[in-house]
Amino acid sequence: MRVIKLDKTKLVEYLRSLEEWGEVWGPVRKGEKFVFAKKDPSEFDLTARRTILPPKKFFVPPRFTMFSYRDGRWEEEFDESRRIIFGLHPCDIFGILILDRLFMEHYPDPYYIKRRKNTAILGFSCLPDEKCFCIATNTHSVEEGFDLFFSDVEGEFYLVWVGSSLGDDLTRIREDLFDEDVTEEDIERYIEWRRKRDKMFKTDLDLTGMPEIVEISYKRPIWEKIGEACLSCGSCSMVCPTCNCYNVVDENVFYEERIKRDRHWDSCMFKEYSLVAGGHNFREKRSDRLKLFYTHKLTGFMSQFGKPACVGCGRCVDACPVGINVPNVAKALKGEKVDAIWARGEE
Amino acid sequence: MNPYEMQRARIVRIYRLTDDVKFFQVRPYMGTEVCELNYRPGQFMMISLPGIGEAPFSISSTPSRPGLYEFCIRKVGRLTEKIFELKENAVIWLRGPYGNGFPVEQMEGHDLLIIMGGLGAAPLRSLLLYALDNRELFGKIYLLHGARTPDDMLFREEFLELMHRDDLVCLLTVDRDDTGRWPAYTGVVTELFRYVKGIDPKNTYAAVCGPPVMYKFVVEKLVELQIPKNQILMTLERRMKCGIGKCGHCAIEYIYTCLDGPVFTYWDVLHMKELI
Amino acid sequence: MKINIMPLARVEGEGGIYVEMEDERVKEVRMDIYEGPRLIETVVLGKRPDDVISIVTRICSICSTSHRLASVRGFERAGGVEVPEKIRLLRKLVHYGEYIESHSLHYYLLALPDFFGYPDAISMAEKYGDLVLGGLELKKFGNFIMETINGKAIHGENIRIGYMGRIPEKDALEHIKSRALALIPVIEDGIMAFPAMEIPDYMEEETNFICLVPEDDGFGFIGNTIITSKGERFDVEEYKKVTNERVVPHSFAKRSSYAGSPFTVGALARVNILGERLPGKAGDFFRRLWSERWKRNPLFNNLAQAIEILFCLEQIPPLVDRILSLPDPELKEPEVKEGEGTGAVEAPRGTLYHHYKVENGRTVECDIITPTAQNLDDMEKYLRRAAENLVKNPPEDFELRLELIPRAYDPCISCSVHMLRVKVKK
Amino acid sequence: MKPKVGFYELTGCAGDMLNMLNCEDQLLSLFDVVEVKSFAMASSAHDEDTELDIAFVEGSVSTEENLHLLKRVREKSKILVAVGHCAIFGGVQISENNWEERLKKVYGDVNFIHTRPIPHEPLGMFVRVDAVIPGCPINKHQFLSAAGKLLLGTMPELYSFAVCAECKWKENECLLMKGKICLGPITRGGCGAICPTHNIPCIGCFGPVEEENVSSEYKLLLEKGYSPEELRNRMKIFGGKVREVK
Ligand SMILES: Cc1cc2nc3c(=O)[nH]c(=O)nc-3n(C[C@H](O)[C@H](O)[C@H](O)COP(=O)(O)OP(=O)(O)OC[C@H]3O[C@@H](n4cnc5c(N)ncnc54)[C@H](O)[C@@H]3O)c2cc1C
Ligand code: SF4
Ligand code: SF4
Ligand code: SF4
Repeated sequence: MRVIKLDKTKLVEYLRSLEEWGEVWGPVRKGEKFVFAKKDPSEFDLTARRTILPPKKFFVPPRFTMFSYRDGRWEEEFDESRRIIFGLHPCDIFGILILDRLFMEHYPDPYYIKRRKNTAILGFSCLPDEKCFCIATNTHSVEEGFDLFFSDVEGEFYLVWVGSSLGDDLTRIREDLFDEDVTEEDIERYIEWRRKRDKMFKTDLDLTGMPEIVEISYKRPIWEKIGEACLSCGSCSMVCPTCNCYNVVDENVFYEERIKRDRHWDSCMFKEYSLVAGGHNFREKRSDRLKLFYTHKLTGFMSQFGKPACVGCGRCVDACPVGINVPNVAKALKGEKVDAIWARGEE
Repeated sequence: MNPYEMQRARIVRIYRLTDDVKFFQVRPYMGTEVCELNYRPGQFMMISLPGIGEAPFSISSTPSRPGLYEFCIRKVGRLTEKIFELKENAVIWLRGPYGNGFPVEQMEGHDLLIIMGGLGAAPLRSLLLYALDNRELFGKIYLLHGARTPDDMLFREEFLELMHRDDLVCLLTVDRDDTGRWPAYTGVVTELFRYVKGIDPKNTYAAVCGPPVMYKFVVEKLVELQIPKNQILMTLERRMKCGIGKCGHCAIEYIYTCLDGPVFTYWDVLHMKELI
Repeated sequence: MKINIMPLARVEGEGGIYVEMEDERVKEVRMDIYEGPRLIETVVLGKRPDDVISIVTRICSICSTSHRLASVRGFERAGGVEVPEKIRLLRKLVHYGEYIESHSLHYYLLALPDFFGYPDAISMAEKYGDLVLGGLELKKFGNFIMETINGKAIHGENIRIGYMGRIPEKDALEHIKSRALALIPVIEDGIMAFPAMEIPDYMEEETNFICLVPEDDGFGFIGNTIITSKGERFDVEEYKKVTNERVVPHSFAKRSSYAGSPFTVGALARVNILGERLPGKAGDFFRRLWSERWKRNPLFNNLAQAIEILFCLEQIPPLVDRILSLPDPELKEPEVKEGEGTGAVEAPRGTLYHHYKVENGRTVECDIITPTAQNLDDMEKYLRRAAENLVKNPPEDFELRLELIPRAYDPCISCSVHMLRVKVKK
Repeated sequence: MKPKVGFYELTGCAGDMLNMLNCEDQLLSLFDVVEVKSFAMASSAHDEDTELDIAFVEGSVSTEENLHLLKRVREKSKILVAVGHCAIFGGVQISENNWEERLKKVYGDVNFIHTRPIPHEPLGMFVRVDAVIPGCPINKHQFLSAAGKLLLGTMPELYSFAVCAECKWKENECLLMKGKICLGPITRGGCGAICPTHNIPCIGCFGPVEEENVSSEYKLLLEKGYSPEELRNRMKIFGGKVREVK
C-alpha cells in the first residue's frame, strides 16, 4: 500500500479541492455529539468521536424510494450523487465492510452498490473514549475498506494510506500537497502512537468465548430482566453500524399520479417485526427480540459470514436510555457487575 | 439486474378453494409460447400489486408442468384481500423464485411421506405433483392431509381423485364432518399415521407443512417411525419483505428463512432455538 | 317562521344560527354553540407550567400559536421572566405567520366564496383559479413560518416560557424574507378583488371595538394595554373589566359584554381603532378604502383581514434583518415557581387573554378568554338587526344573508368553548 | 367512480381538519379525486343522505349530539377513519377525572337547551373504527399517505413504532439520556420526531405506541429525580384511557 504524508495545515485545502469529485461530508459537532454533515471542511471536527448515526446512512438512507410506478410500469430510482466522506474511524469502516458483504454478495442490491460506488471513504485515526470497545471486538485497526486513511501521529504531518485505485486518483487531484518521503522517524512515531492509543482504552470488556456463552445462556432468566427494562424504542438498531433491517412500503402519491415503493429502517426490537399472517408472533416478548439482536451482535451474523456483527463503536452505549448495550449485556451474561437500571438489586 | 425488479404476469384462471382461499394460475408475460419456468418445489415468489404491497407466496404448481405458476392464497390482510378482488386476465407482478426448495435430487429413490395441514398444502402440492409426474424416481408415496371440515380442505376434489390411484396412498382427514358425506377419515392428522405401513424409515423423506401447532405432534410421530432427523423436512413461514436475505425480517438466529429456507430439516430445527 | 342553520359551515368548530319570527316581528335570535365543552382550564390545574402551555394550545388549532404566545406571556408575567430580545422578535415573526395563514384561509377560502356565490373555494377555483391559488400560496407561507419557528404549524412546541428549544437557521429565515417580498403583489391583487363587490348594509349598526395597544406603539398584535373605541385604556391585568363573562343556556361558549353592551374584537376592531398607524402599502390601502361604514358593518372585517395580511408581509423583511443581526441568546429554561399574571395577544380573531396563578411550581388558577366568546353578543346583535330588516320582505337567500354575519367574524368556535373562572387551592 | 367522502368534527380543536386544509399543494388534486359530501369547515355544500365510502371523523364524543352524529355517520359509511388524538384516544380533555365536578365548576347549574354534554370518550367506545390517523394534530404526510391507500381501496399502513426511531433518523441528541422527560419511547411515531428535533422533549401527542413500556420509562425517570406526580401528569396528558400510570 502506498503511504504518503500530508502537511496538517493543508488538510482543509486538500479536502476543499475534492469538491471537484463530489460532495464533501465530514464530522461536525451537534450539541455534545457529532454527525456527518455536508459542510465546509474547515468546520470538520477532527476530535470527533462516534457520530450519532453511523455512515450506513449514506448507503441505505433511513427512508428512500426504490421504484416509482407510472402508466403501468415500474421505474427504478437511484441516488446518483458522488460523495466523499471524511473522518471515518476504523470501527465504521469495519461496519461498512460487513454491510458490503450483506448487500453486495448474493443478490447484489443495486441501490446500495450505486451509492457505495459513488462514495469515497476517507478514514481518520482516532483516540478512544470511555465508551469505545473496538479493542475487544478487534476492529481498532483497519487494513482495507477505505480509499484513503489519514493517521494523526501527533507531528506536523498526517500519514496517509492509499487503499484503492480511487484513493490514488484522489491524491492526484492535489499531488503537490503530498510528500512521498516517509522517514524512519515517522514510522517510529506511528508505532509509538499506536501503543499509546491501545493503552488509552478504558473498557474492561473481554469478548473471548462470547458465542458459546450466548448459546448456552438462551434460557437464562437474565433475558427476562433485561426485557422488562427494554423500551422497544429501536434506538439501538437505528444507530448500530451493522443493523441493516428494513421494511418495504408502497405509497400512493395520488397528487403526482404515481405510486412509489419505499424502504425504511426497521428494527427487530419492534413487535410488528416478526408478526405473520394469522397474528402469530415469533417474538412476542421483548426478551425474545433482545436475544435475536444479541445473537447477531455477539455470536454469529449471517450463516455465510459466521462472524459477530459488533464493531465496538459504542453507539448502543450512547443510545439506549436504559443501559441495554453490548458491553453491559456481555458482562451480565458473564456474571460480571453491571451498572444499569435493569441490573439493580430488587424488583 | 435489480433483484427487486418485478415481472409482469397475467392471471389466467381463478378457482375458489375455500371461503378464504383461492387458487390462481398465473402466466408471466414472456412472448406467446409456453415457457419453461425454472423453479423447484418448495420455492416461493414475491407477488405484488402497485400501491398495495408485496408478499411471499409458495408456488403450488410443479416445474414438471410448464407454462404456469400456481398459487394458493389465503385472504388475511391488505394485499391478499386485493388479490382476491382480482378477476381473470388481471395483471400482477412477480419476482423470484426464491428460497432453497426441497432437495428433490437427494430425495430421489426414497419413500416419501407428505404431511400437510391447512395452507401447508400450498408448497407441498408442488412436491406431490412433482413426485407423481416423476413417479419412477421415488419409492412409496404417502399423502397425509388434514383439515378442520371438508369445506376447509384445500384441493379437496383433486386429492379425493388421488384416492383412486394405486401408486400412492392418499390419506385425507377432517376434524369434523357435518355433511355426513365425507368419504375419507375423521380425526386429527396424526391419527393417520396408523395407516402408514411398509415404508423403510431410513430410506424415507418426510415433508411437513402446516400451522405452527401441527409440527410438534407430527414430528413426534415421525421420530417414532425412526425417520432420520435430517430426512424430516419442514417448510416454515416468517415475515419477509425482500425474499433475498437483506431486510432481516425472516432471520432465525443467524440464518435467513428466505435464503437458507423455507425448507429446513428437523436436525436444523433442533439446533435453532427459535425455529418453531 | 323559524330559521335554524346548523351546522354553520366554513367556520372552525360547531355552531348554528337560530332565528324565530312571528309576523314581521323578530322574536328570538341566537348564536347557538354546540361544540362540546372540553373543560381545558380545569385540566391544567395542578400541572407544571411547561405542561400547561402544551395543553392550552390544544384549545384551538387555528389560533394555536396565539394561545401559545398568550400562555407563555401569562406565565412569564406571573414569574417575572425576562425574554431575550431575539426570542421576542421571533415570536413576533411566528405570530405574523399565524396571521397570514389564518387570515388567508378565511379571506380567500371561506369568505370570498360567499361573495362570488360558491359553496366553497374548490368550486370557486374553476373560474377564479388565480385568486384561490394565491390564497393557498399565502396560507402555505404562513404555515411555513410557523413550522420554521414553532416546529409545527399547529400546536408547535418550540416556543417555551422564557426561551425556545431551537433558534431557526439563517437560511430558513432568509427564505421567509424573500417569500414575503414575493407574495406582496399576491395580497394586493386579493385586496383589489374585494371592493369590486357590493357590500350589503342590511345589518348595519354602530358598536364598540376593543383591542390591544401594541408594545411598540405602531400597529401590531402584542401588548399589555387594552384600548376601546371610546378611547379608554386598561392594563391587561384588568381584563375582566372589559370581558365580564356570563353563561347562557344555548351555548357552551360564555358571553362577554363591556359596560353592559356588546362589542367587537378582531381585525375590524384593530383597523378601526389603530388603522391610522398602519405603515407602508397597508396604510395606503387603509386610507383609500376605509370609510365610516366600517364602524357599522362587520362584513368589512374581511377587508380588514386582507389589509393585515399585507401589513404582516411588509413587516417581515425588516424584522428578519433585525433577528439576524442579533446574537443567539443562551437557551435555558427558567422556572416559574410563584406568581400571578395575565398574558394577552391579539389573535387573528381578536384579543385573547390567558390568566394564571402559580404556587409551588404548579398552576392553581387558569382563566382563558377567547375572542370569539367576546364577539358572540355582537354577532347576535347584528343577526337581530339583519333579521328585522329582512323579515318584511324575506329574500330568497335569507339564510345565506344571515350566515354571512357570523362568518365575517371568522369565528373560532372550538376555542370559545371554555370556562369562566376556577379557583382551586391545593 | 370517485369515492364519496365526508369529513366530520365532533369535539376537538379542528386541528386535524385544518391540517388537511394545510396540504395546500395537494388540496386541489385531493378534491379532484374524491366527491366531498360534507366538510363543514371548508364548504357549505352538505349532502347527508348519500352513503359514504370513507368518513373521516375528528374529535371526541363529548355531547349527546356528537354521539348521535357519530352513529349516523357510522351507519352510512363503509370505512370510518378516526383522525387525531381526540378521536382515537379521547384527547387532552380525557386526561383528568371528576368530569362532572369540573363541568359544574365551569358552567354552574345551567341547563343546556341543545344537547347535553357527556364525559369525553374516543370514537372506538361507541362504534367500530376501521383505521386511525394518529396525532395532535395529525401529520399531513401521514394523512396524504393514508388517503392514498384509502383511494386504492386498501387500509392505511402507518408507522407502528415509537418516536425514537425517527428521532434517530434525524440524528438528534437523546433528551431522555440527558435527563429530560422525553416520552418518545412510549409514543407512537409518525410525526417526524419534531419536538426532539427542536430540543424539546416529546410530550406524547401521537398517543401511546402499541407496545408502550411505561413502567420502565417511569422507573428510569424516577431515578433521574422526577416526582411521581410530575411523571404521572406528563404521561397522562396524551395517555388517553389506555395508558396505565401508577
Ligand atoms: C415463504 C412463505 C410462503 C408463503 N406462502 C403462502 C402461500 O402459499 N399462500 C398464502 O396465502 N400465504 C403464504 N404466505 C403468507 C403470506 O405471505 C401472508 O399471508 C401475506 O404476506 C399477507 O399479506 P397481506 O398484505 O395480505 O397481509 P397484511 O395486511 O400485511 O397483514 C396481515 C397479517 O399478515 C402478516 N404479514 C404481513 N406481511 C407478511 C409477510 N411478508 N410474511 C408473513 N406474514 C406477513 C401480518 O403480520 C399480519 O398478521 C407465505 C409466507 C412465507 C414467508
Ligand atoms: S435495547 Fe435499549 S435502545 Fe434497544 S430497543 Fe431496548 S430500550 Fe431501545
Ligand atoms: S430524544 Fe426522546 S424521542 Fe429522541 S431518542 Fe431520545 S427518548 Fe427517543
Ligand atoms: S415529538 Fe412527540 S410531542 Fe412532538 S409532535 Fe411528535 S409525538 Fe407530538
